[in-house]
Amino acid sequence: MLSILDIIWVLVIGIIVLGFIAVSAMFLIWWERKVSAHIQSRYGPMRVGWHGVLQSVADAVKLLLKENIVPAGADKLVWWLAPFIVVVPSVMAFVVIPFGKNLIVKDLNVGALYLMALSSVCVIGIFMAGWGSNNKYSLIGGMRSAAQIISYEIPLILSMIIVSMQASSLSMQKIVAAQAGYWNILHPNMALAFIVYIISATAEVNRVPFDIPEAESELVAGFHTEYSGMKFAMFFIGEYTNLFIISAIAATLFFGGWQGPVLPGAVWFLIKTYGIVFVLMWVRWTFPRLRVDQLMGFAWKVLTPVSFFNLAVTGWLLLK
Amino acid sequence: MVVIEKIPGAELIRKVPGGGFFLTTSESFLKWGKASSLWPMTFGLACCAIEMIATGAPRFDIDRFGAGVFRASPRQCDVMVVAGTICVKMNDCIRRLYAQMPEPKYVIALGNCAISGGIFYYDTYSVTKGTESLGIKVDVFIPGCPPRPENLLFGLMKLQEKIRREKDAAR
Amino acid sequence: MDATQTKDIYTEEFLINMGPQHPSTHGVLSLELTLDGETIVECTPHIGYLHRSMEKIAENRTYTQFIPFTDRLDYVASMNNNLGYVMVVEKLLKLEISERAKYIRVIIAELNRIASHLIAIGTFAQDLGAFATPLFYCFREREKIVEIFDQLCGNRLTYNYMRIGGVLTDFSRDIEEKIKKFIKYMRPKVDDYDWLLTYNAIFLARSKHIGVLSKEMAVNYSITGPNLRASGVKWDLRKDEPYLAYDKFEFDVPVGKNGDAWDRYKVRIEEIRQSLRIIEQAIEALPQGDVAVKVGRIHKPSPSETYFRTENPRGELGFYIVSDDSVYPYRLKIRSPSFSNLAVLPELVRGLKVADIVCVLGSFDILMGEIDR
Amino acid sequence: MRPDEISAAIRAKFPQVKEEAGTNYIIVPKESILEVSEYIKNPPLSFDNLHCITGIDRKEKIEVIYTLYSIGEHYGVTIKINLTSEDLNIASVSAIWKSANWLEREVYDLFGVIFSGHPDLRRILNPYDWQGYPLRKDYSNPQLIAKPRL
Repeated sequence: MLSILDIIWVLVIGIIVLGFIAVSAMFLIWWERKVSAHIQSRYGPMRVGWHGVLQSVADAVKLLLKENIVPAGADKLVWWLAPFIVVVPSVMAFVVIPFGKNLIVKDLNVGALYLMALSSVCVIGIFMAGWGSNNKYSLIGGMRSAAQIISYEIPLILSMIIVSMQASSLSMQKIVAAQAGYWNILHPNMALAFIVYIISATAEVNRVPFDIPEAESELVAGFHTEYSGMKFAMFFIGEYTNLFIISAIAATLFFGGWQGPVLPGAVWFLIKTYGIVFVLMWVRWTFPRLRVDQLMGFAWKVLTPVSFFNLAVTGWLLLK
Repeated sequence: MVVIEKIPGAELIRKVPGGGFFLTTSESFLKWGKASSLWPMTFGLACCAIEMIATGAPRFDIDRFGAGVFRASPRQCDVMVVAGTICVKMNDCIRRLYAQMPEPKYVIALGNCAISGGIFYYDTYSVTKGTESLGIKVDVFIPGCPPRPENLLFGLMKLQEKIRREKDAAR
Repeated sequence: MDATQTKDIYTEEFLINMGPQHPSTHGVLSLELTLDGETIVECTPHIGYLHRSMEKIAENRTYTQFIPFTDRLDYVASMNNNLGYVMVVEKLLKLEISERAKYIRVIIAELNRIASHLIAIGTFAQDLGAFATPLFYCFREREKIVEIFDQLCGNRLTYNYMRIGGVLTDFSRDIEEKIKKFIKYMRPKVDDYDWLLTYNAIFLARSKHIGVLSKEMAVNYSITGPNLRASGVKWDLRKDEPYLAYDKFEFDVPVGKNGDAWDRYKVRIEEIRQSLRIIEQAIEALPQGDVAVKVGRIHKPSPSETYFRTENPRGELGFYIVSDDSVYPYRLKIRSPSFSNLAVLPELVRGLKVADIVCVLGSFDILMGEIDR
Repeated sequence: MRPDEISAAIRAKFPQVKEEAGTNYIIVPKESILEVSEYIKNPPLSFDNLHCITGIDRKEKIEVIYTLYSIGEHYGVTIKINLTSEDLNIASVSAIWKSANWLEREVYDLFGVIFSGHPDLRRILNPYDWQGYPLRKDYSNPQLIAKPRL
């Protein structure tokens, strides 16, 4: 039986997580704009708050006030649900992210599996957005996204499995604990798994060079072409939360999670996560985009065989 | 009292002591948000488009004012910068783009051509004489052929000022 | 619509309108694409969304009054347009200009060629999805050129600097220094682009062997400029039919091998290097003297017709001018390079992916201002 | 080859072709444009590049001017065809030079010259439902406000 205390506890946790997500997404959007600006020898937002820190707040307020246009031929229900389905899995993923030794919502014993399962739900939302919009650009974007995310799921999962094998557990905390003193990234096979992971993860969150579902120069805005106002903002929040999640998973699986000297665990965790986020941003503002067939070819012809090979090697190393 | 009036119970809040203060403060906060985040549409018609890109580029950097997010989809834009000559063949297209933008939306007419036809006023059979002749209400006119990026930045600031002083309930 | 009907699945081609408002149609071009999945079956360009009837205007302006309008043809390379127009009028009037004016025109035209190629490279990279960074780098460099032009004639984009019989103003000492400084600044930057883009694996994968334009096809379609040279035809008016003082300078004509998108990009990069060489030589050898022949503002050539073409950054810009016994041209035909360059697009993109059409279009570096005129 | 030699070579082959007085432009009767084109496209003259097609409204007639160049041989020629206002039909050369496709469409759009045999003769610059041919001297339109002349 759930006691009243449990319910309050769940609510508190929920509010904390949601608050963190909102703040983190806003911070990441601002940070992305600043990083891109400095890469492009500009300043970026400067006028609202110190170096424009409040820019995302202003954007959020603006988007809240925008009219919510529903396209005439839209599949209403699908169209309405899509942004939620994009956002909800990324919120749910926070459940198993270990921010610190005790700072985790629930250390599920199938944590890694749970994350793998969640990461593929997002594509349904994107495809719904593409289908429901009654816009050809959106449809192409949705199709591309489905193809892309399903292909990159396999190397992504395989590289996560390698880590689980090493730690002989699917629990996120146990994986972190297994890396005490010696991060996974320092093993050569793990380093390879990390590279595969980070490439596939970039594809999972549709960032350059794998941003073909929204490919601005081809598809105008891809699957969210028809979305305005807060619905569009939800896609944005979903995108940046996903970015945070994949970086957090990378930090947990390969960089020893919250472990580190002197500073508290949560700080270490955030430093590592934002470090990876920064690298992803750096990549985004440097590289051109791949074409859809090259992208699929890369997933099936390079990443998947490499991860299978890596899996075999890791298995052999463990049994040796 | 534009946006707040729409909230049910605004009248009730006003009756509470300090409620009026709360309403005006939130109103100006919302206006601040609106003014500080004007996303323009990627919509270059002619010569002025190059100056519009130059305004986004390093030396002038329109992103400092929060207006650097050039969205290609009209659904996600706040301000349509009509940058260049409007030709007869383009008329319907511009009207439709304007209609596709969600409220609140603003229009900046960048350059003489977008204001009145500019140097293409006389002797041409295919140039529309300005944005307003299409029935689109323009918020800020920026003259010049083409206007310098500084002018566009100034125009943007004027638009921000206008939004902060806005009283028109339709917006 | 032809549909292939098998037992219970059937597929259908679908139509998609790209433009006139689209981030990568370089202005107001509209492409009607028939797609089979992601593959392009048919592409029909619709142009004329920026048809400003320049040729009609020309018939009602004096020869001098039309110079500002040429700025707005190819608004990225205004100086080169100015040059093309004043040279055809000078040919009509049989006017000889001073040596110094010739050199100044060469320097200015080459500077603007660099500015124009920078935009071409930047937008091409943008089309390939390298979002904003290369474009903004290119604009940063272009800003230096614009600054020089700004000082020279007081405008940033539409210069109206060339005059019938010479140029508007002489160089001040300061400008020569600035140009020299710019050459020093620009050389390493071009190498930077090689690092950032030219040999980037993704960039190569996207642009190599895409939109291959064969030699014969290029000539048959009357493609000119860097696009023609990328197909392996060594044809540059500056070398083959030298005008102004181009025969006095040493420079190479970069030529591509395959005629694909990457070659067209690479030719532009090389042309920036060659233009820097030309400017360097010209500024060293800049002769003294007047910059303009004293001619009135009103010209009244005898009835005749003339065609003259110059090498613009986008190809050969030709003016066919017909005079009668008035102060207005009877007819002015503008043969714009982009117009012919774009005509080949439907042939090239058939069978490619949607992403490639953007790449091919970007590599042609078209500009709607001069296509629609 | 100099312009006069080219002109002479073409006139030697086709007696109906004339040379314009004072220039080296050759005037081709409109019936023989196809055969002349066919001849000069191939060697020995090999004008492989149709550079430009210009229309001129001379009030009583419309001139169509073809500017041709040879990339390999570095020379050019200008062909003129006179059309009377009653009969604006002319054979299309778009099968010989691909570049003629759009250039002819443009002349059709602005002057109303009809190129028979053209694969896709539609307006190109003006909207498809446009009335009239704007570059003719007698064209008028309510949009067209004349600038006060000197």
